[in-house]
Amino acid sequence: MPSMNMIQALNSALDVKLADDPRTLVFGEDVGYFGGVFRVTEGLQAKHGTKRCFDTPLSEGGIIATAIGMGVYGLRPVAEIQFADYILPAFDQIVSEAARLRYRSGGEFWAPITIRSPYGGGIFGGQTHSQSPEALFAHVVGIKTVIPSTPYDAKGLLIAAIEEDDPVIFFEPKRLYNGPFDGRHDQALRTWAGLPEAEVPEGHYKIPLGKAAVVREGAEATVLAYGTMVHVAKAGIADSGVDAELIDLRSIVPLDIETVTASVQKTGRCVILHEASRFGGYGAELSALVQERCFWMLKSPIERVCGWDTPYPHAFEWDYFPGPARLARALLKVMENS
Amino acid sequence: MPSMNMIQALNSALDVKLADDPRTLVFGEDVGYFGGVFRVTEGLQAKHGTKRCFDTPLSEGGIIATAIGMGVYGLRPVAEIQFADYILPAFDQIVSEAARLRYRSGGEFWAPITIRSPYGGGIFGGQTHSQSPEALFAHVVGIKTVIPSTPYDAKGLLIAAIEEDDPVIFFEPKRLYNGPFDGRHDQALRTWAGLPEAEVPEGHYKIPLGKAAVVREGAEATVLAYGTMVHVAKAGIADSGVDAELIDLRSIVPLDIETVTASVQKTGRCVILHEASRFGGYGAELSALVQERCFWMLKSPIERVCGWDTPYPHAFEWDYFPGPARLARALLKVMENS
Amino acid sequence: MKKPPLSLYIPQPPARPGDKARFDHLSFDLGAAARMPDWRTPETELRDLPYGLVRVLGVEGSAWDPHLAPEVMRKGLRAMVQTRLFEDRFFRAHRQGKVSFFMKSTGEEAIGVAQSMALEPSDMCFPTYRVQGWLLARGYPLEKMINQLYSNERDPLHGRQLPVLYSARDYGFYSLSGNLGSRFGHAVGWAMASAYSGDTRIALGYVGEGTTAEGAFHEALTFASVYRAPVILAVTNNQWAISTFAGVAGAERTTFAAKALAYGIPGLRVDGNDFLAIWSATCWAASRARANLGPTLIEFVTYRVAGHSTSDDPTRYRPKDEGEHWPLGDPVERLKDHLIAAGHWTAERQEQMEAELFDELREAQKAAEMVGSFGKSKPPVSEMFNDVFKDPDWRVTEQRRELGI
Amino acid sequence: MKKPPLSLYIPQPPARPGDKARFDHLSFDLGAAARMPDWRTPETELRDLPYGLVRVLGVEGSAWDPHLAPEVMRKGLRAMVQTRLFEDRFFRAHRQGKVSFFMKSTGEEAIGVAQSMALEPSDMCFPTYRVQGWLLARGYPLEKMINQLYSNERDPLHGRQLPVLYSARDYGFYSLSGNLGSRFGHAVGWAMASAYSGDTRIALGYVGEGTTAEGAFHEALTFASVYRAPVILAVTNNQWAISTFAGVAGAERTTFAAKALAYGIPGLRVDGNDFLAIWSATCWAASRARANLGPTLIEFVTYRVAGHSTSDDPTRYRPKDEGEHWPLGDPVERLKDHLIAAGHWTAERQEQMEAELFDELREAQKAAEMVGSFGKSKPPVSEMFNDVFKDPDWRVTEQRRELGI
Ligand SMILES: Cc1ncc(C[n+]2csc(CCOP(=O)(O)OP(=O)(O)O)c2C)c(N)n1
Ligand SMILES: Cc1ncc(C[n+]2csc(CCOP(=O)(O)OP(=O)(O)O)c2C)c(N)n1
Ligand SMILES: [Mg+2]
Ligand SMILES: [Mg+2]
Repeated sequence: MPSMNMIQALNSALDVKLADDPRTLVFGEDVGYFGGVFRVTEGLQAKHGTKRCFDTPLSEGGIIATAIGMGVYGLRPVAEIQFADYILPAFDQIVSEAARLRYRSGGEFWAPITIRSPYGGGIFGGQTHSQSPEALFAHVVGIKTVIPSTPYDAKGLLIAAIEEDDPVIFFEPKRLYNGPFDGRHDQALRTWAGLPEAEVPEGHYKIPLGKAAVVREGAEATVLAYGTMVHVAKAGIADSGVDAELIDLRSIVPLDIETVTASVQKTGRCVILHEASRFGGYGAELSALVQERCFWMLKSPIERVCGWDTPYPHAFEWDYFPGPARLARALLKVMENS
Repeated sequence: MPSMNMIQALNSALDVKLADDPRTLVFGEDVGYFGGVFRVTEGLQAKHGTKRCFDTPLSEGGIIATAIGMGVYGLRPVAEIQFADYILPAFDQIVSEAARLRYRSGGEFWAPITIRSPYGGGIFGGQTHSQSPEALFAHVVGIKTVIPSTPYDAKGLLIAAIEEDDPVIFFEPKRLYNGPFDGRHDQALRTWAGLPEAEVPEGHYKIPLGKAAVVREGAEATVLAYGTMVHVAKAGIADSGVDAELIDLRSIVPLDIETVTASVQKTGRCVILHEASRFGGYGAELSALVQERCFWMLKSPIERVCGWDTPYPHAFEWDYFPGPARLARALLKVMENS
Repeated sequence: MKKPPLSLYIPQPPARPGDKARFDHLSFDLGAAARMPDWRTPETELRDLPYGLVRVLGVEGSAWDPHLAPEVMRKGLRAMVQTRLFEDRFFRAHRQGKVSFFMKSTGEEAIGVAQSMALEPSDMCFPTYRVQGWLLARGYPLEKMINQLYSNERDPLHGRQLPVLYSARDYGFYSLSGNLGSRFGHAVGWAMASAYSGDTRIALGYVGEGTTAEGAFHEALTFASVYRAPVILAVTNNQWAISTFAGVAGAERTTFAAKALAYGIPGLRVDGNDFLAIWSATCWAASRARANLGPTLIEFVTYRVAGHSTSDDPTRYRPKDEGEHWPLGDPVERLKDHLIAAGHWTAERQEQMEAELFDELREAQKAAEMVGSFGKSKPPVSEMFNDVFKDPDWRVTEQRRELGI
Repeated sequence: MKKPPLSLYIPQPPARPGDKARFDHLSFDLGAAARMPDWRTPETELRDLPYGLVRVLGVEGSAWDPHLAPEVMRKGLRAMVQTRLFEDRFFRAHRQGKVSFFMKSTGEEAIGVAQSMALEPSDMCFPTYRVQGWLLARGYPLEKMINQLYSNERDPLHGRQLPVLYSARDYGFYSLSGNLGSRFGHAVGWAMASAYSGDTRIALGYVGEGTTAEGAFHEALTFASVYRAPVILAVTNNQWAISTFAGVAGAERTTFAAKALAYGIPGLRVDGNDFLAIWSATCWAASRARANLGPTLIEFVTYRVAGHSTSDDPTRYRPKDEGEHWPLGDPVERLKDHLIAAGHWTAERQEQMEAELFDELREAQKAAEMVGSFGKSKPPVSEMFNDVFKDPDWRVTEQRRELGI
């Protein structure tokens, strides 16, 4: 099986869908000839033609409105928003239109669109190339949100998202494009080459939305994470010495509540990890759900390890980024009550 | 002291500020000559002139961009968004600009703007005249969000918001404009007339942002609510027979964490009430915070009583709206473990 | 050099309650017949069109006359009258507490009706709430329409939407929503998809003149122009956006049709109370679209005779009699008079038709009321939980259970 | 009638890598001298202007010649050269790992510099990242600028912003951000506030041609037009938005200046590599603004000679030598040649000036490096927590404590 980094895996997913379904279209700012600023769509225009993969005007609202209209017609557009930070001009389109269309039209119309967007920090992108806005979407009824953590998952989840009849936000942790990153920023860069998660089949396969992965089994505590933080969690767990179970949510809506609940009921302790700022973040919902469903099994308070409640600060990347040391501390803290 | 309904109280706040500070401007769709679709700005143009209170183009993004530019110049604009459901076209302006300006400019520029918007359900407004999007703002660092529950609070909080040097979202529970509403939709309409919370001084006064009100003291459980839900909570508490403490948060950012924590530490039980859909709502953050800070005092799981995870459905207003019966049930549930 | 102080300009409508109604600020010359260039003409040679006014009724020998067969005009008249009667009836039904909310298009009926008829059944309209006539012209079942208004058990939208916010796929009528402007770009995307698919269907999108100020308007036009989408983009300029006069949307400076010039596409300014002019302009734009010549922006100049909705009282912000001074007359009367003058219609036949339509409406309302008017009947509560996603997720399933349904 | 199938049109640039560079799609006639109407002329009489091209340098007796004093032109030349040297230096500094990111305005220096000089010190500019020359022309301290680029301890923005995203209130330079377009409307609001206050200051807003597709562009123009805001709204059309040619922003259909027609305001299309034309157009628009005649939209036609940023490699999507075929030349060379030809400058003085500027820059860079380049020095970590709000709330206070600072 070929080894692919996450960019190649995503590219392969798009290539597979462009080849097998003429309803698939791929577009966005700079995605056509150039292949996208992160090269995810590289070669697709040359291979599938300018009408299948093309550049759009610099207008996120227009891109998503166009995608919705195409979806209503019967196509399956895959739109790229160049950075997740720039998805907000399209927020009304996503929330008031894509997410509500099926419901309000009594099931007559729907928008089977996929919105891909590079996401998250760790690349010194400063305030507007680093944000993690997933909580804003998780609260919106009617859209699904997917965040992969490996090349294998990225391809399988993206194909599933494209084939989904509901609108899907697909956030790609840009710090994982070229290799896993565990938050140890002072160590040598790693690539995906040779890692089992980078063994990606050439053809069509799917990973169903709403199924979490148990990345590491453990007995003493549960760590909930997604995207880049899955790798940070591995490092943090190792550092802590705690026998923690690590769950990669893979999609935050739908959430695999059963896997989450079963794990915390087993371990009795829970730490939630995300890059986004803490207050009102997705971790709050996870904390509330776990508390509601596992209250009597909880041996210590659920901990959240998150970005601080500040904008993403360029020079302070590693002061802001919730790294393995902070997770390890949180794990030791939840273990205090044993 | 005159008795005012919430519309009059808000009008009075604007009138006071227009009179005492030439930097105050009031604008939005239909707010000028007509006085706003809910009449909150009625008479202000006639009294203060067309340059102080005027109509804008139908463009929420433009309204907020304009307000920010004016704020940067040194004015204190108060912009109305006709319904909170229509704030999303301005979401990028609010999040990427208003909320981030002070931080990113090293404190050189800031946007002392107030964004008023009628909010919430209970008026058969259907999907797009009923929503409660506060959680989307609570997660955004750099903006404050205020939601009053009485005429007295509405005026004092609005004046405080206008005088604030940070951007403030001011959501006005439209179901409370003309009278308190406790969710008992089959009973006669009540007005504010004669109620103590409707005794509103004519002149200038402020209620500081970030100070919750303990509406009812109680020993057995804590109910956290804001806006219309404060009144629903009163009714639900009465129905339940539980001696619950009721806290009206008044501003959800900044949150009065001390009052919340002190109450739950005392009562050991907590129910959170809001109209917005549950998943990823503001209640999740409250639940997470209470759990983190009061874990060892909690006698039963924190409950959330919220709107369902569906869009706001026109004909099912009272099936959707979290009324006193649902709160009472939740209170009895948290009391099961005593 | 000492500079004079700046001052802020705030637009004001020509008349407020108590003032004499005035429309002399509208820059058109009713006598002048607009030229009708061949529809293949490149945009560079059409740049004067947005400043003229396309008219047929009342203009001797207008080049834009579509020369419609009398029965087509009679069908149009019928649908317009039906629309007016329908709206009057359900406006009253609101006062009787039978619907929770309602909106009328009085004075603007020609637009939805003529476009509905002039386009192909398989073309797709992305409407505003002000073109109910589209559905009536296409024979949408009255009773079903009323069930939607009543949010009753047979409401095709399952009680989820405010009255008037129809969705009718089989009638080429896209799902409405309260949010303004955000579906204009869907018309463009749909049209691009049709072009991509080698289909022959074109799209039509509507916004009110007030809504042209939304960013979504500009984005839709930009995409339409860049990809030459086969779409007609219509601005119904009815002079008012609730209480806000068109000047606050930019009408003091230029026409809405002139917004086409920003995108290098043709812009037509059309008498929106002239059934024949609307028809003709629609066909001209449709010909361009069908020939891969791209989008056309059409401004329909009309007047909102009624209040904005049942929640509005227009006498609070404009002269009570303003509508009577509207220079473009009434679309129903104008078409009727034209048919009568040409010997294709009579006052008696008009009366008879109105009576028929009245009875039909009354019957349909009765039938819908048998199901139930607003609050007397509603779809099963389980419909509140359906269609959030194609398949329900555990949240909705659990919450249904919590509600015991 | 059988209809022919539709087809989707996708714009393509005239040349890609390996092709012969071409600009013949640009619709201007370099010989034609644009007329210069009196700045008081009503907009209705200016509707041809967006299709012309305002030029001075190289046009015999252009009506737009601002007749600047030689020392003013020399000052402009100096600031442009300084900008170019500055940008070349810090582009290199990126390769040396001294800055995390950088952007150049090579070929476009005249715009920021001429406008910075032509407007009053108290006027306010709402910039893009492509007008660093504005700050240099106004004498912003070099070392401070470099400290921002280095995010070092003395960074005036306290390490919070990406390099180049300056903020400089005292230099009439508004806070930059990565988000495109979202500050264009702030220029309008600021200008309205100035007008409201009876002030004399006007505003200038910039966007790139790509960014004109954002809804925020339209909203800003709508508000500017409706309230006659004293603002100059500039589109710098440098032909590219990263890898996307201007055709995808609508340039295949019309000029960006023509977008003014949608709002009934004047639109000027100006040679953006012509220091004198920019100056003159700016003064013309400023005169209108200062006289309460409202906004002007100016398109500056220019060319982005460099890559989009340090993250970009333009040879991947356009001919390597495209810049050499750019018909409007180099703004620095053109002004220099003009000064020399007029006897106000010499090649020797140019050389000497460059050497001076070079030394100055080297000194400033050295001084900044004493503080520290990127990653070698940073502001105290407490700055991460400051200025979220005017006064910190408990979240930030607790989190600081958690981080132990
Ligand atoms: C995004 C958004 N903003 C505001 C509103 C509130 N609103 C409803 S209708 C209306 C006026 C619309 O005017 P216009 O576009 O001219 O259409 P008309 O009603 O005249 O047909 C307003 C402001 C809304 N529905 N959506
Ligand atoms: C809202 C938003 N969308 C996308 C981007 C990513 N982006 C940064 S610069 C750029 C191209 C800008 O082109 P243009 O407006 O022509 O300005 P130029 O760089 O040519 O000066 C893009 C797409 C962004 N910064 N902001
Ligand atoms: Mg209107
Ligand atoms: Mg550009």
